[in-house]
Amino acid sequence: MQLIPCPWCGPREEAEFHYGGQAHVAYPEDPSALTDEEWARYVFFRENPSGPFAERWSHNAGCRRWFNAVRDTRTHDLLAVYRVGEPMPEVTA
Amino acid sequence: MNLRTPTGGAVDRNTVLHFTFNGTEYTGHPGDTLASALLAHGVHEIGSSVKLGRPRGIVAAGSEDPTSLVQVEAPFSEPMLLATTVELYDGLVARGLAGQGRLSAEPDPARYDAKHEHCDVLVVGAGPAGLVAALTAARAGARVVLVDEQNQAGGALLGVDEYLDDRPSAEWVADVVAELRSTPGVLVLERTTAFGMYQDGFVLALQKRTDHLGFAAPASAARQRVWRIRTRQTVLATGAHERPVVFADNDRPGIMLASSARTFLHRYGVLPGSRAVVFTTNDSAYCAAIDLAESGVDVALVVDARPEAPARLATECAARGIEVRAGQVVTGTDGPGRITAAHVGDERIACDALLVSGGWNPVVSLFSQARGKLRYDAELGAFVPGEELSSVRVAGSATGELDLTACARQGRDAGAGAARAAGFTAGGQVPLPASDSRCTARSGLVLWRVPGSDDTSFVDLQRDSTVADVLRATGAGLRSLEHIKRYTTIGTAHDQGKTSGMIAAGIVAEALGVELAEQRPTTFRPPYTSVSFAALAGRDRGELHDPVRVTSIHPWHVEHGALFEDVGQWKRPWYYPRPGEDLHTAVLRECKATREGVGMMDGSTLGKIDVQGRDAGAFLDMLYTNMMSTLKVGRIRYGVMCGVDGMVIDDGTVIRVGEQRYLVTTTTGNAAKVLDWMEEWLQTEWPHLDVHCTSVTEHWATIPLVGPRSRDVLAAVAPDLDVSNEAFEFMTWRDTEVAGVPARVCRISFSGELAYEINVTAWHGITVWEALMAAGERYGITPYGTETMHVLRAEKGYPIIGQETDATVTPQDLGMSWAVSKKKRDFIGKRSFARAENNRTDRKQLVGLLPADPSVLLPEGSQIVETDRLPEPPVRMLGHVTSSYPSAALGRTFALALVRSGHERIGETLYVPVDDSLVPVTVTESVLYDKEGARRDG
Amino acid sequence: MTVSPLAAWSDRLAALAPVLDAAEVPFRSQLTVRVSDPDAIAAMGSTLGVGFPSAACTFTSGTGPCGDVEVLWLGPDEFLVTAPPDQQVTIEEVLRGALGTAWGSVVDTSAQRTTVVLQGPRVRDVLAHGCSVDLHPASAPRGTCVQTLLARTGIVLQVTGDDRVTVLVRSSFAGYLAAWLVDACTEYLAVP
Amino acid sequence: MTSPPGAHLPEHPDFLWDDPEPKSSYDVVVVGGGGHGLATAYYLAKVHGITNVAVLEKGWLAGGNMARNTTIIRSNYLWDESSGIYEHSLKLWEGLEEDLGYPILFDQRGVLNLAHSLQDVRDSVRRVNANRLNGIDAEWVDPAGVKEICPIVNTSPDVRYPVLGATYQPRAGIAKHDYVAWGYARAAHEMGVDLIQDCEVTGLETAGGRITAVRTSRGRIAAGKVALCAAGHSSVLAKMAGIPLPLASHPLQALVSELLEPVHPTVVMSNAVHVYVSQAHKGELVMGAGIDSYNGYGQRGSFHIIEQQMAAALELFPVFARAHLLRTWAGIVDVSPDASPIVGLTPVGGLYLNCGWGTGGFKATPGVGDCFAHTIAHDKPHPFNEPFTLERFTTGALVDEHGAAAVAH
Ligand SMILES: Cc1cc2nc3c(=O)[nH]c(=O)nc-3n(C[C@H](O)[C@H](O)[C@H](O)COP(=O)(O)OP(=O)(O)OC[C@H]3O[C@@H](n4cnc5c(N)ncnc54)[C@H](O)[C@@H]3O)c2cc1C
Ligand SMILES: NC(=O)c1ccc[n+]([C@@H]2O[C@H](COP(=O)([O-])OP(=O)(O)OC[C@H]3O[C@@H](n4cnc5c(N)ncnc54)[C@H](O)[C@@H]3O)[C@@H](O)[C@H]2O)c1
Ligand SMILES: Cc1cc2nc3c(=O)[nH]c(=O)nc-3n(C[C@H](O)[C@H](O)[C@H](O)COP(=O)(O)O)c2cc1C
Ligand SMILES: [Zn+2]
Repeated sequence: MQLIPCPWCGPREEAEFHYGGQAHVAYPEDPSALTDEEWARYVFFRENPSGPFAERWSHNAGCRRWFNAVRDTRTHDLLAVYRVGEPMPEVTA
Repeated sequence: MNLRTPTGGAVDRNTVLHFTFNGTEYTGHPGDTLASALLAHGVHEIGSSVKLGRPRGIVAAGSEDPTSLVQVEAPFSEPMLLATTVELYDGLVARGLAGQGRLSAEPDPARYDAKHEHCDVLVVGAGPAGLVAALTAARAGARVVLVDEQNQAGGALLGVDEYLDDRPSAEWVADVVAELRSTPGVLVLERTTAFGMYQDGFVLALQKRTDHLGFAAPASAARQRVWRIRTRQTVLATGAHERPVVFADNDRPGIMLASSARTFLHRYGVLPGSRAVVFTTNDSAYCAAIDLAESGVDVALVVDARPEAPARLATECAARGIEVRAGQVVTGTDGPGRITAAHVGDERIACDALLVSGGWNPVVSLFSQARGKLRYDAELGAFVPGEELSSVRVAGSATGELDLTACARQGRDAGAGAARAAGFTAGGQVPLPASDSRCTARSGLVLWRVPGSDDTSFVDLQRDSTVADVLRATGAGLRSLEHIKRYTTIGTAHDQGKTSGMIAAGIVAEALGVELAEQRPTTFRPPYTSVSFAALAGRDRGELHDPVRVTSIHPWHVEHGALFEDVGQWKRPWYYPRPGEDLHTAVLRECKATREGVGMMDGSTLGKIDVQGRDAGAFLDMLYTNMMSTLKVGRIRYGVMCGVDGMVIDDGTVIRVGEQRYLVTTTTGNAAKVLDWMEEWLQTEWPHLDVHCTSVTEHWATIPLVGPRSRDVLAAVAPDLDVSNEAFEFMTWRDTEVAGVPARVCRISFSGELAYEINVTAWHGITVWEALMAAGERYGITPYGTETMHVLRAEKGYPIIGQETDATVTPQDLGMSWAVSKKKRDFIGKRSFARAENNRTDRKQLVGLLPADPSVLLPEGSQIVETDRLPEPPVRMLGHVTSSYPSAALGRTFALALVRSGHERIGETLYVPVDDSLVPVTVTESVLYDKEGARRDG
Repeated sequence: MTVSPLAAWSDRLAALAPVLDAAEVPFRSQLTVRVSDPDAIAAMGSTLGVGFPSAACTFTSGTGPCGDVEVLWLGPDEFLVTAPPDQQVTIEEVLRGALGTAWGSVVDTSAQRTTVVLQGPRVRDVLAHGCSVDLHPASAPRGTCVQTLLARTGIVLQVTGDDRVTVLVRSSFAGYLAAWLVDACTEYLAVP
Repeated sequence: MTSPPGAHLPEHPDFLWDDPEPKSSYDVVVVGGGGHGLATAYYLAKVHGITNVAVLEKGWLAGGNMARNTTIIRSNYLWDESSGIYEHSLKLWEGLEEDLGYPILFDQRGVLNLAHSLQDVRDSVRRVNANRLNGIDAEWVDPAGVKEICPIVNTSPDVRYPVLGATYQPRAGIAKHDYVAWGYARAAHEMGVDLIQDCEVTGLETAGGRITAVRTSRGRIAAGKVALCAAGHSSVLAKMAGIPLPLASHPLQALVSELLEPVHPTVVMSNAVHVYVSQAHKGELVMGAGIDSYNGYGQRGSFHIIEQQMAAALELFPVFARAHLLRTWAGIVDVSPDASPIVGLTPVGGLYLNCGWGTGGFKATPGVGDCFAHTIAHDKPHPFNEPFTLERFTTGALVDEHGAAAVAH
């Protein structure tokens, strides 16, 4: 059970959170202007790195806020958490 | 045979306990384990081995024992326990196992629970290192938890008769424990094994709370408890396990680790036999030889594999008449079962106990689970912690240190360091105890095996894996220890290789001619010792397994004999059978009553979300396929939601409550998902929108009142409401009072009939329900459940999300192009409609099916084929039946189905394989009842 | 007539004494407020006579025109205002007035959750069987308010005294909560 | 007991495989020495006569998911596309022991998939009907039938989620994962395939839109064709060639009990209560836990998943109460958006992709090995893997097996 530091509530157990996959994937400005390939990219394709990964979590059973985190997918260690809208911080894995 | 010493040991000799083992009755004392009590009677043979059926005895005194597997039969049957860790109680019944346990068919009556605990410093192991660590951290003011798997603190000290600071070590231990227990914020847990070490200071520990009480265990107490410990810092003071040396026929009962024999002597007052041979590679076993000799065992010989015996200890042995032979090894044993002789050189030395020491393996399982790297210590012949971790420290013999004072010093450093790292400045220094111990295992010789018959040289005594197996594995080309583990199964048994793993690695390295330093040990995984399933399930069983959600009206349904359907966590009334009715007759009655008179159901489980803000309309326009911003205040619109992939995910009604306020409903199963979906878009994608969503699902009780007489019933309970069709139009809502309670009434219909949906606060749900029942009595008002609801809507061709849809269905497939806005620039899912696959003409589309024989009910889930004869498989399938019912209104059966090019096939005959026949069906539009919508207004 | 979610449980909860004094406090007025504008928050506080909590995971309480009111921090822009029964309509109006044209929402959620008060020396022990938040007085002093999980249900937990907490639970999960509490007290009841 | 447990376990045929130095070039380099990679190499050699092949494995052979899976084999998937490839695989399983000349303990003890809600029942019946029309042995059994097949399942109606029935595939079953891998490895090695361990692929070289070589921790190896069989690491590898994949790699855990006398004669899986369990030949209960929600390459999961798994197991199997958990572990599974695999060509010439098997690719080992070898040899998909293209995510022609796959393996 990981301890995830919610930017608002502080550290809470993973069971209170919902995972949201890769962070910083913006909804396309104008989907109708995209090719099928580009649209498929948005709908189905996400980064899946082995190493630091900017991802989204929601503190579902707590403050219900979405926030971002950088986590090393090899160790599962959280390297940083930051709020939606904030840039991804520099981290060292 | 009585092998209990006249005095000594920590057992209560004044109390006699009776127990039965393998059918024979024995006695023992409080403080005994099953193993010590058996040894006191000279019983070494416990069970037999899993593959070869060879007798198996007791090798170690603690949880690392590989062989003493028993099935406890009373008070409750439990398989695969170790005699060495089963504490004796009166009435214990057990039997030795042949490698496999047996599960009881009786339900386990015991309670199990879990508890969360938070601390600054967790110390695992209450030997000298752990005790000093815990005390140091406690004195610094940290919240400390100290756990030890044994029933008392002391660790290795429990098995020796040594003195600390010139007093019996037990007194030193007792003092430390007393101070810890009296320090606020310190929790000392005995019989508690830390079995799993996870990230972020999360340690799982299993406490055996009442096992030792046997029949006296109170039923109300949790037998075992899983402690979910969250700590900032951990000190691992888990000690070291002695390891044997492998030689031919090394598996006979009576062959035991030397330190374990010493533990049986000092802790339990039990001798391993009457004539012993000691075989060692290091100094520590000399203490066993000397102590046993002093207790009356005839110690025939100490065989020291080293070229020279340690002078001082050899002299001590000589003084006690013990012969010491250096530079020799034990090469084999004799015995029908239990050992009768040890082979040394050409000699067979008669003995009934052979005590072996091949050195010590630090217990590094938890350190390794914490992702700590291990390093091979060639002097010790073992893997030891090879790096420092930021929140996990290791102290004592778990590091490979074997000297007591040095262990304690490591404990003090680790305790202080941990407290500091957790933000506490160390308090008073804990003085280090001085030991009078004579035997330390350093300066040992690393010896894995004595050459001999490979086939009977056992490496893993529980798995019956031998040196021959190891050599067969290396001979087959295998080099990685992981492969050899899996090929030979060494280390995969109950003990997870605690005593065998290191030796296997050593033998492999020798066979391959590689350095052990280049080998990686096999992976340590939780649990450290085995944990019962029931303990892990804890209280999450039976009615607490998963919350049962009920509505405010639920008690009424129960009282009126409803049967329930599980929908997610909810219990929903399925139908209300009258005496003698089955599902179909009850549902036909409920349907008929509703279509002809009036019926009502509990719709409270529908998800309800209040959406407020200036941009609420624009937001809902993005979420729904149709337009919501143009809805007028006071009106209601049905809406469909898709995922970004264009597949339908939910549907429901949207009420415009005010200029900046909507109330949307969702399906029962998707309530939480839809709210999450909305929040996700709002928070992560469109934070610039002024919209806020609030769940009000459980604030409202919702009662659909359905049927031609619903208007009359409503009029009777809502005197302020003009219920006329003109004043209260379809798809509008009104706030009023129903049965004297503030209510919001919506004119919507999921059945095609005139219908209202009455919403009141949940507190009033049951009152209003009863008022409606009373008011409707003269019209024969009939409560109905989900099944009737499903039939009524199916007759109208309305899909149920999750029944007609399965993540591959678009609104267009459902015939709902009318609900897909052409005007909106974008909404979620829109772009996906333009993909090639979405524009195929042969997509599966929702249609009705009428079996040619109107009495034939198609099973839901049936497949549909084109031909009236089945070709050889694979048969081309056109789709499947999603819903199928007998219909009171249609006077026949009907079905809904998803059918390839279904919309084009209307009028065609298709076939449905049912059992061994093909049922002809006619494809129709999905709406089968009241196509014109004449009944809507009553 | 009104019926509260735990009406059928009152005897079983009462039977948890002396381990726990446990009782439902039904029909409390509850309003979910979403607002982040500081002026609007201040205005809301002053109309209720209770300043809104400024720290995460805390609640405030006080008395004003609507009686004894508590304001619970549920999230960075989310509060739950709780008050004695029958105040919800008034409070909703008052808060709407205070919100004015600022972004936000006020929703009557009185029946969405029910309130259970637990008191007694074992209250932390009992909760620790299912709640992973550290309830040690040093970590969760009086005034703490956390939304978290208790076993398999979500709760809002307010620490209201040394050995006293208030638990808010969704109405449909209330029966589960009660069953869980009764079960968790079994051992403490046997050996008080 | 007449013969001690485990006595019937095979004597391993002696020599398995060598540990050769990699050559500087191969006709085909298979990346990943799990079941799929080994089977692919085997069928390349056996069926297509392509033997200048290397299987490169970054760790010890078959130490990835192949060493970690719960070994459930079945073919009762919903869609025609899936039925095709899984049933092809099951047929190969049925002759595999003989084909490889190696004991694999393939045991057709049947698999039950339990239904706990009315919708489960509809979905199950739908799948059974589809299976039968696809020539797959599938049956719908009622709770009494469940009890008959597996007497220890709690089919009483008063549990939280009662068993309403189950689908049953009699030909389904289990096999001994390690032996399967070793059998393939041994046979591939005999036909001249180089099995190279401790050889991590760190880069893919291309020229003119074609693959030319792999860079590895043991040097550069030129390759005519490269076939990726890296399961959980597929995204990382494909990215080396600039190919994004719609995959997420998640931890998936499993566990075993200690050895027990036989109690569980079949395989039981339940999506709703979330259990899947069988009793292996030696006697341990083998159980799969749920997937961890987050992406992870750590080969470890979270313990609450195991606890939930135990609670669910006891709901269905009260007799397991005092069985003991002996060991837990995790693998890295590559989950695709539609719970179906991706097998076929890539935009890079000579580079082939086999991934996305997620939580259920063990059963596909022979089938996909055969089809993938065909794809590589002919530079054209085998009909059975033709539907499983990467392009389907663009066209929308998904093969959504969430219903049939879900937690189910
Ligand atoms: C706990 C668990 C339970 C499961 N249960 C079942 C089940 O019951 N039934 C079922 O059908 N399926 C099951 N599966 C899924 C199944 O195990 C996988 O789908 C299947 O094993 C994947 O194919 P593989 O054997 O080739 O994968 P793997 O054995 O994972 O092989 C991939 C190999 O690629 C190697 N590799 C990765 N990157 C590189 C690189 N850069 N260079 C060189 N080598 C590399 C890896 O080390 C690994 O050995 C389960 C999986 C898990 C984890
Ligand atoms: N004679 C020798 O050569 C020799 C060899 C080894 C050790 N020793 C002596 O042993 C002592 C070592 O002291 P120490 O404190 O390092 O170790 P210890 O062996 O005294 O104590 C370790 C304790 O940890 C417990 N433990 C281990 N794993 C556990 C787990 N996962 N959960 C709960 N409890 C667990 C054990 O039950 C034991 O009580 C010293 O006195 C040392 O001299 C002597
Ligand atoms: C079907 C199956 C059965 C297993 N049985 C056992 C077992 O009886 N004892 C054991 O210790 N491990 C058993 N394992 C687990 C392995 O020891 C090991 O944990 C697994 O291969 C993953 O490797 P790792 O834990 O070394 O990372 C089994 C694994 C599988 C897949
Ligand atoms: Zn939070």
